[in-house]
Parts: sequence; C-alpha cells; structure tokens
Amino acid sequence: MDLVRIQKQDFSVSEEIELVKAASKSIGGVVAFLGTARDISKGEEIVKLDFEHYPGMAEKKLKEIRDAALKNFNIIEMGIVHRTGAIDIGENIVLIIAAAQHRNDAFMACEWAITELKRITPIWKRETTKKGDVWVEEHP
Amino acid sequence: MDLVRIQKQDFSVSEEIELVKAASKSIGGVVAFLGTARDISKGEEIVKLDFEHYPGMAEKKLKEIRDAALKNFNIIEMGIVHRTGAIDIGENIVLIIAAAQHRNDAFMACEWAITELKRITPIWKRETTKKGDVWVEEHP
Amino acid sequence: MVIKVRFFAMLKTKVGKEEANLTVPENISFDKLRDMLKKEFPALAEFIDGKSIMISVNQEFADKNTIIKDGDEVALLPPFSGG
Amino acid sequence: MVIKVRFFAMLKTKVGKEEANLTVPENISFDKLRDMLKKEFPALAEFIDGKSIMISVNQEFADKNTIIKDGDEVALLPPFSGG
Repeated sequence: MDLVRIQKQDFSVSEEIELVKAASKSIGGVVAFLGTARDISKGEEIVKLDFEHYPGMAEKKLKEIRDAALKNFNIIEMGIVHRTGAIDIGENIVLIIAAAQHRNDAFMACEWAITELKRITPIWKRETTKKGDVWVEEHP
Repeated sequence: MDLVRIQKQDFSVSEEIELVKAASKSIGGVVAFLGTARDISKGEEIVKLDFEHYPGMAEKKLKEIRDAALKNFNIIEMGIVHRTGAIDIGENIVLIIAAAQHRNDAFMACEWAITELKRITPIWKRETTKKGDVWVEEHP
Repeated sequence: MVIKVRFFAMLKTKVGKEEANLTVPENISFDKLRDMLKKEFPALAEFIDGKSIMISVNQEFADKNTIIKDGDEVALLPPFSGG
Repeated sequence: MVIKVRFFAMLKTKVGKEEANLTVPENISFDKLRDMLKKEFPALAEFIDGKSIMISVNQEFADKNTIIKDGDEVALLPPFSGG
C-alpha cells in the first residue's frame, strides 16, 4: 500500500500507523492528525460533505509534501491519506502520520504537513446544509 | 471503557480514537501522540523495556492531566492510555488523543499532555540492553 | 495550437462543464492566456480577475513565466478546501 | 505512630524491598521525616540528599508544609521516565 494516497474508501488509523512504523525500528514517537467531518460549520448544520480533487495533481502535491517533510524535519517516515467523494458526519477525511525518533520532530512535521496540505493540494469541499450545497472557499 | 487507563495489554489506536470521538459530532480535528519502543537509546541497542507504575497515584495523575487539558485548551475530549509491564521493541507504550473542533487546539493540548505526563506521572522505564538492565533516570 | 482547459469544483458548476478544448496562438504568454480564458468563459472572468483562483499548466502551478505549449493541460483551480 | 513507606523502580532495587512500616513520632515534620528515612534506609541517603527523588504522601506530591498523620502512605519516587 502506498504511503501517500487519495481514495474513496475509509481508512484504518491503526493500519496506516503500522504501515508508517514498518519503515524503522528506531521510531519512538508517532504523531497523527485525523481530520473528521463535523456537524457544524460557521453556525450552519452540516448534513454531509463531498470532496473533489484534481486527479494526478493532488497526489503529486501530497507526495511533494511528504518529500519536503522528510527533507526539512528530523523524521523517519510520513504517510498521508485523503478521502474523496461523499463523506458523512463523523467520518474520517484526512490522516497525516509523522514518525520520528523523538516526539518534537514528529509534532512539528505533522502540524506543518496538514497546513501545507490545505495550502497547496487541489482538493475542494462541498458542504451540504439544509439550505443547499456550497463549495467551501476559505481555509478554516 | 475508561478514557484514561494504565494497562498491561496493548491498545488499538483506532478503537481509542473512536472512544474519544464518541464524545461529540462537533469534533473536526483529532491529534494522537503514540509513543513506541525504539531499538536504540543513547547509542545503546535496546532488547526490551519494562514499565513500572505507582498504582493509584499514576492513574490519578493521568486523570488530572486530562482535566487540566479540558480546562485550559479549547478541546472537546482527551484520552490517555499508558502500558505497564514488559514491552518489546516496536510495540506501543503510550497514547494521548486530543479531539477539538479545530486542529490547532488539538495539537497544543496533545503536545502539552505528553510533556506533562512525563513530568508528573509516577511511571518508570527499565531498559534491557545486552549489557544488562538499567532504570532510566532522565527525561528524553 | 490546441490546449485542454479543465474546471474544478465551483468553477465547473459556473461553466457547466468539466473541460474544453481551446485553440490559442503559438507562443501565447501566460497573461494573454488569462485574457483569452476570460473572453472564452465570461462566467469565470470575475474569479480570474479577483485572483482568487490559481492556474495550473500540466498539473504544476503556473505564473507569468510559464510557457504554454501545444497539447498542454491548463486547469482553473478555485481556492482549496481539503484537509 | 506508624506509617507505610513504599519504594519504586531503582529505589526498590537499592533497598531490596517494596515497602516497609516505620514508627515515627507524632506530629513529625516533613523535613524530620526525610532525616529519619535517610537514617533508616542508608542506601537511599544520597538520593534523598541529591533531591533527585520526590516524596509523596497518600499519593500526592509532598513538600515542607505537608503534615504526616498516623497510617499515612509515604512513597519515595525516583525521577519519572514514562511516556
């Protein structure tokens, strides 16, 4: 399984962590960020979410994020999985896992990577509320 | 299952996250720190680890950490699990999960909680190397 | 020369299609391409002018210095909201 | 009055036991208790003097102001290394 993926189906956080941990026995700290679909956005009740991505370019950007994280932070491995398509409230959206010898490096790399993902990855979220659909334009 | 526990057996990161996520549908960002047993410590090859805790006091301190995190950070829920007894290389040691509406709060609370855990929780690690056993005295 | 133009998310809705082929002059500059896109897809003119969208060429972010070649894939990317 | 003293990790190894009952005067101060512990468990004197260990009373961190009562559980805690 690829460490960096965009997929329709859900993922297992435990399995993704095992995939990342397989890189080295020197891993002592793993930090995972899991983004989930929450029921309220700017005071509006959300019914469901839909994600669209630019196939090819989105995957390429995620791979660039992993490469840059491995280069710029003292981490051993990183995995990134983002879902696309329809996502219900409470479901998983995105997972970023940073594994390092020491926890500080893992925290820094994970936090940087999710910020960078939101900045450069061509993925778009449509929120369905009781009033209708809207493509989300701002960064949260 | 209690959100804050010390136990001999391994835990599932996915199941622990589900336990924390059950608190609210408004959770949008979950940050998990997973500490694992690495094979090298200060240049020395580690064969295995053993953890001892002060039963009662250690659990009390972990609960205090969760209470303080819920009070001082803008998070919705926190879970803390620490293993005790013998732990092999690569295995899970500790898991801290912080769940919030927004990711920044979850990152801050999770990072604070693991630092605080190391500072105030009466848990001790014994490293077995090829040269013998040693109780670890310093904070990493 | 002919390039392919792709639309995503809200822009796809505005234009009413996912992609279009566009005939443009050889050696067209990036700025000229922006102007042509506004003329060809007037529904998007305000977004292109407002600079709220990014343009990619062959799946890389493009800017004034990007050279557009025959067969290139150009995409109009509204603000991202992944994660 | 009698208190229970518990030892953990490396201190348990040094003393060679997990716990001990210790008879101490009524109204003993925290500092006096430290002195008694050093006398009673000489193997631990250097750790208690070096301040590298913490002392808990009834599973709470204790200090100069802590009052020790009959039946209390005192524990000598070497530096923590959990996490």
